[in-house]
Amino acid sequence: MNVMYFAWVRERIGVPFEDVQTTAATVSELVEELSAREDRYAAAFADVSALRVALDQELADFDAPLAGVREVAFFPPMTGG
Amino acid sequence: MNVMYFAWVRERIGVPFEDVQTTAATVSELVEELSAREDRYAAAFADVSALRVALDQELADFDAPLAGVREVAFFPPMTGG
Amino acid sequence: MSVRVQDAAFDAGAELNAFSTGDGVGAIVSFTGIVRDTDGTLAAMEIEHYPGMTERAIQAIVDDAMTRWALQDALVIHRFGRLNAGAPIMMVATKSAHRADAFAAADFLMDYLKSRAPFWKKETTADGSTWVAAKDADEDALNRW
Amino acid sequence: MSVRVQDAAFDAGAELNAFSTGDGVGAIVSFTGIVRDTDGTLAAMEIEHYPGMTERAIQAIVDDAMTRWALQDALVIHRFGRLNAGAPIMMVATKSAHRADAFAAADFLMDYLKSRAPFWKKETTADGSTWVAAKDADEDALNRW
Repeated sequence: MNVMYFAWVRERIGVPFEDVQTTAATVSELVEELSAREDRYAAAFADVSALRVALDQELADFDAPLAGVREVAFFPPMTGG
Repeated sequence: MNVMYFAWVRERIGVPFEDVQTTAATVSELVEELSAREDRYAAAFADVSALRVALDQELADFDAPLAGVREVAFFPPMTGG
Repeated sequence: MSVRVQDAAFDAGAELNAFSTGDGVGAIVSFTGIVRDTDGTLAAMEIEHYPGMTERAIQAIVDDAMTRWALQDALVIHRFGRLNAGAPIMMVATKSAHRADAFAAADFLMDYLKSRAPFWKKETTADGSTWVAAKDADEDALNRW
Repeated sequence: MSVRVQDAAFDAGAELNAFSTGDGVGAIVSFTGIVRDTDGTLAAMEIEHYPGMTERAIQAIVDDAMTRWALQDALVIHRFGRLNAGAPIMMVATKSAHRADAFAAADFLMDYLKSRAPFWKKETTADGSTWVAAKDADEDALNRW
């Protein structure tokens, strides 16, 4: 599964994207799994209420299932316009 | 007193402006006075609810006093923009 | 702020660019009104106005907008005389630090210009000329503010 | 309709003029967002985006606007990369037979682009770089629609 990071999430984790092998059933489980790996993930995911997630380029909730998903992206609230 | 007419009011009365000598105390009295003069005025002022009036270039009501007023203008509701 | 009542054509894009400068400007909203040929029969549109009162009325509307919202500037251009279908009739632009002020002020300016600035439109088709009637909806729109 | 996500600068006035044509068009509303230097200390603004999702998200917002209002067309241009103070970041334009639709749709597009299109702004001053925080007011603005 391709996992992407943007803005300060990308800066904290240190890479813009990476391939992640996971059996996590939901976004929240993936966040827990990554946070347990290394401090940089734990730092980025410390407050998920400050984060947004997209599954295959569509905004989703953190309890959304990952079955069939090819691309997960984590980022802060958007500030375009 | 300079009396001006715009749009279809001007077309019905036949002149864009004219000098009117009047002792009318209000706009309504002026309208009555003009309407009594000739049919073209009566036709133009037949339905004053379809008209607007400005006194010295400010929108006013038909019961507004004419004392001190130098320019009266009659016209249909505006359609700018 | 700038208010122009003119018979000459204007270039809306050039006006927008000239207006869009200045320190601290973050948001610019523009409105352009075009002579609309609803069913392809319009030969021309004639716009009559009340010289003197027109400028005063527009200035009063702009002054009102400047007190209601945090604007850095406002621009109003309105043509009179004979216009062809597809030609710009008028333009309003507002600029502000923030988009909400720029949007609300431009919308307000349009509502008031439509019903409170002394312009009258006459449409000519093959069937003759008719004065455009004011719409109740335009008068009702003023109650939004 | 036209959606463009680009690093190149654009000319808002030229875009407005190119967009303002077409049969039956009566009303065009444009919004231009400018890199705002609030207190004269901004060295640059960097805009990051999510290629692929950005275009999809904007297209979905434009599609939504086209079903909600009677629009003849909509235009969205949004830049990414490094921008200087005073440069246009983005532009939205709508056109319709009637001004109410053009205004509402442009206002709606801005609210949704602000909070639902995947762009992130980073400001650099002499003190360093900071990511611009989303405002509660921007999220709240979505409830208007």
